[in-house]
Amino acid sequence: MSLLLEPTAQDIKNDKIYREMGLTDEEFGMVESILGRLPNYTELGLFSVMWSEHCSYKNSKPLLKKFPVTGERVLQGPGEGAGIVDIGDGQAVAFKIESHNHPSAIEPYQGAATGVGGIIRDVFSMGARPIAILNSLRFGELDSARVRYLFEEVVAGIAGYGNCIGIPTVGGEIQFDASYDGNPLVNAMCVGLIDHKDIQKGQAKGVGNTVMYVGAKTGRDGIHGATFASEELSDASEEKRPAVQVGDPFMEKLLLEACLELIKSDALIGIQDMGAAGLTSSSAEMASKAGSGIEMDLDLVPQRETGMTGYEMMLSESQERMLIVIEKGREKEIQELFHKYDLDAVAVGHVTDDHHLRLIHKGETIADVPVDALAEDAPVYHKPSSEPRYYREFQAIENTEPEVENIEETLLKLLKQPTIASKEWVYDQYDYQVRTNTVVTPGSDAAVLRIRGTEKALAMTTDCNSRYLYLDPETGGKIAVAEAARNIVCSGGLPLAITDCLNFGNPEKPEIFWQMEKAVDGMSEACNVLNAPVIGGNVSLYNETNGTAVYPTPVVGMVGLIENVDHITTQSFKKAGDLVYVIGETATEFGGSELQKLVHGNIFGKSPELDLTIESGRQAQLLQAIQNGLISSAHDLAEGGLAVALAESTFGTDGLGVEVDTNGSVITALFSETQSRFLVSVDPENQAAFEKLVADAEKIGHVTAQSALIIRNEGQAVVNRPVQDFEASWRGAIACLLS
Amino acid sequence: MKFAVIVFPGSNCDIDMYHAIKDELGEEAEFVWHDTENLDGFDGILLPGGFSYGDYLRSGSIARFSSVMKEVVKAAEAGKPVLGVCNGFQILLEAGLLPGAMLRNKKLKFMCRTVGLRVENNDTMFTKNYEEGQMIQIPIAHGEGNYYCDDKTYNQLKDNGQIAFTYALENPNGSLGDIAGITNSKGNVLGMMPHPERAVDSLLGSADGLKLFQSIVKHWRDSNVITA
Amino acid sequence: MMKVKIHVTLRESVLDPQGTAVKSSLHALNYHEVQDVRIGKYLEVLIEPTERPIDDVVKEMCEKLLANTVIEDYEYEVEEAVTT
Amino acid sequence: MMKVKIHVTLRESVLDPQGTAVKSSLHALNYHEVQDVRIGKYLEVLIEPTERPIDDVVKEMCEKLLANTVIEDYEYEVEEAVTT
Ligand SMILES: Nc1ncnc2c1ncn2[C@@H]1O[C@H](COP(=O)(O)OP(=O)(O)O)[C@@H](O)[C@H]1O
Ligand SMILES: [Mg+2]
Repeated sequence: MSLLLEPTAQDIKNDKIYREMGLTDEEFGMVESILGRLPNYTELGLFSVMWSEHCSYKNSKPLLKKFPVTGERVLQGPGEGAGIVDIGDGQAVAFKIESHNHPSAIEPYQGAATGVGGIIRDVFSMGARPIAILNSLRFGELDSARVRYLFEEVVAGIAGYGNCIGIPTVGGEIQFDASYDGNPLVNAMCVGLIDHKDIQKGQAKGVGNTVMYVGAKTGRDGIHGATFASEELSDASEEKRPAVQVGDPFMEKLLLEACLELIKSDALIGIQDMGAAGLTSSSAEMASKAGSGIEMDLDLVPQRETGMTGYEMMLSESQERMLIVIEKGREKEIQELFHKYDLDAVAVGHVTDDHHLRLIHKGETIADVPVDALAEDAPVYHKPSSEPRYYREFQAIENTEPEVENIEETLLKLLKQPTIASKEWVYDQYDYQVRTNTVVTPGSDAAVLRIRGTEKALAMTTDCNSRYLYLDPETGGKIAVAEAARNIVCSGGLPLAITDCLNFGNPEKPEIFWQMEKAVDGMSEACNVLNAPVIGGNVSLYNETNGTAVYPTPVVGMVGLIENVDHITTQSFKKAGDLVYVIGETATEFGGSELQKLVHGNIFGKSPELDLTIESGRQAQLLQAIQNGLISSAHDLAEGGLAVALAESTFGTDGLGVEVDTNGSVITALFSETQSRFLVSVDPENQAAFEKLVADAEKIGHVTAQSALIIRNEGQAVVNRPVQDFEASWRGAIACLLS
Repeated sequence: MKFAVIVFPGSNCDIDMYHAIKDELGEEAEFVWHDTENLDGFDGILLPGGFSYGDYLRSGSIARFSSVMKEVVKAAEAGKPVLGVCNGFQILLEAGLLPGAMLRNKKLKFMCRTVGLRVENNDTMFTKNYEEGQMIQIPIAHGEGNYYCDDKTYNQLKDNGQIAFTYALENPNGSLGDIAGITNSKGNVLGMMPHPERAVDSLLGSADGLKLFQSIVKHWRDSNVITA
Repeated sequence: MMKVKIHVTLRESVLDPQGTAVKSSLHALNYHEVQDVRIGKYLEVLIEPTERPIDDVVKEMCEKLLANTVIEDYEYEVEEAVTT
Repeated sequence: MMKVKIHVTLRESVLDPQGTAVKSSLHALNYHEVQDVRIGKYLEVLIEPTERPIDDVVKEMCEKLLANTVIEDYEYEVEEAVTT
């Protein structure tokens, strides 16, 4: 029936129908000259999704080139489903982060669930066994019913998918800020484990080899999801509701197990998941990467709905599907393998040598386009960039302390801020233990999973303080990488590499592009200095509602290697009598801090500074101290500064407290967010060795058996209260805001 | 002793069960696919947690029709130990091997955390290595663990000592009588929502679940010494 | 083709956590006129008739799989499906 | 007292993983006559009538809370509740 409605090639040109699909007049002209004729409706659909920002990175490619992407451990950099890093003994870790922001704004449960499903497929399409999921979330303040609904449903969607498929959700981060009110951010990261010999590539090699479709049937869901993700949200987004997909984690569990069995077969040539732009991107990219072509007969594509057109099938974003290329003649054994998991595997086409993607439907060729034009050769734009006025203004503001009357009350209030408060309400809903490898469960600086059969473990985290990035994207970008690395180091791990998700507003606005450019500069520099290359990532632009952009939010996902499970360290104090140290000096830095937000209701001024050389030196020293067995607990100082870190280290310890002395201005000492600082506790037995090894450490007090938080400044008691009071505020805050 | 770890489509704690038996308990374990039609070679049957058939319709409702379930019934009738954990418990309920049914957690949310259990009856083949009334720490992870049965059944469970474990400090899901795990009247089928297989290695927190598996082995050894 | 509409509801004696939660949410939204909410399942099953009486088939399916009669009741209606 | 019976069903083109799984299970149980299964929710809401027309109240509740209109449709009937 929709056949009747498809406009002719001439109509498309005359009525500029390509504009509705997100192509500009120039881009349409390019398509025309690539083909040497006018594209038909189906072909136009292929170009429109493949040239969308989401698939082609046309606006962000010039920036992504700045990232360091190589390193001695990097086995697979950006360009495949996930990046891969060597961890020794023939094993490697594969990971990637991806956004599902726009779908989650429309249908939060399914948007988040399918985001998780998609990133898992990226990882197992490399041949890796997914071992953990993390996320990074941003919502508006929890003061509106809509935001609370989005928050609750996104969390439920992540839990629903991850729990059912049986991959532990072990960590993440959440910030709440009004800039995300209408446009929440939902980024999901998946980490997998793989033997070097099993690494797969998404390539369609070998003329005549068979292209097979496996997994769920294709429906009309999510048509144009990729284009949708490349537009700003507006009230008209509601109209795009058919773009919402529903996830089926049960189907994906079967697909996962079947694909991991498949990679052991020498019949397999290439495998890629059908993510954004479904069948189009998977087929075009596999052919383009291999320098081959693909011909598919769409009548053979398993369909859930009747009367689907070629256009609809190619653009559908139905979930839980993979495209594989196998050696010709071995279809039957592959079918049997999938059949064991109650899945269909259907031969839908074959590999050709003419560099074209050719589609047959009902006996007719409905599309015939060069694959490179779709994939590699999409247009690239260098967008104009200009420094926003607010930045100059903020830079001119002197660093001052927010005014605070009662230190103790202020600490209690800070602990109740949803960004600082315990995220237990969230992670209680995640099965973070399934597959029984999770040594450090959510709540510490990084999650830690042991690697069975070895002495090793992996630490993983996601981080990004977007407030700093808003004030100063370059420094904020550095801080995001450095903070992730701090969390890894505090857990006893050596940072290996990062994956990133660049969440920004509309890149066509020069001020937004400037934010992107500066953020990427800062991140790149930090990655270089901290020796953590970028092995993959994702870009999500147009995160705006009715013209207002979210804060620049380049989320960093990092994985670190812990050489021996004995080195695993958490942030909680371990025993009374341990000495408490702060590593690193404290300056008056409140721009973008929790205290500034609390006191003024908004943020302004300069972000904290970061010296990457100092950062890297301290991280190395701390890691050495941990590996030498000198450290009982380690925690980085982040939002809320020293006071919050001290309180957090006493929580969940069953009765330990802490007593410390600080000097100088009390507000700076307790709440400043100066970077590159750590809070550690050390057994007195190790005092000499520790002090010798870590130069910048200052002893401020000790862990006590009495469950109280006692802070004296310049000899004056400023905080003296049972831990339980602080812990109750902190633990209950989010549940309280939701009820 | 040789255990079968039954794998349904959607099971996901199968691997945890397997490692608990092999690595921590030091006994034999084998994965057994849901379409298997013979469990003769196994001394104990383990139905692991997870989301068999996605937990669609009702948890456990579709899995109970797998061909292996006929064999599980046979094994239960023959007196072999049958342990269903979490989704495995739900399947045993749906299959009628244990009485009652599961409702959604009272707070309607999935819950993952470590909870305190009380060993109510240590005179079963699953609990003999515990003390009666002993408090143990075992993780839970479920969305439908709110056990329900009618009054008559509940009284029978109580009178026959079929309540093996109860939630000791807080009841996380609203289950009737704080029930965390029950046995059949013969005492050789145990269903429980908490995951003992997640509590076998102190590196991951608690090792309190190990005694449950050790009890099964002890029982099996004792009875086999007599018959041998 | 027949369309069978099946309602599966929790037995009256069984507490309905979901219904209770929805009721409180409705009250929180100021629908104080709501006295009670019970939540069940609604299934639409398309069946190609066979020799067996359709009532027998449907009842059997319900007893076996679609309802758990320990806690649930079911009801159904059969109607001619409108073919599109 | 009024009893409102509400059916919430997935929109037609929306994937119904649950229905699909139940359909395969019915096939495995040899009910090959089953062509399709769709699973939705069934709610019974008891309402004490107020001045506002009951239709307005029910529609509002459905749109706001009971159905997720992004992916679901709803239908309802109102009847006089039998008091027991
Ligand atoms: N921000 C980024 N940083 C580094 N690499 C990136 C970034 N964004 C995308 N990439 C890389 O570009 C490639 C294509 O990305 P994408 O289209 O998101 O993959 P997929 O096809 O799995 O969705 C991936 O290998 C990804 O790692
Ligand atoms: Mg931290």
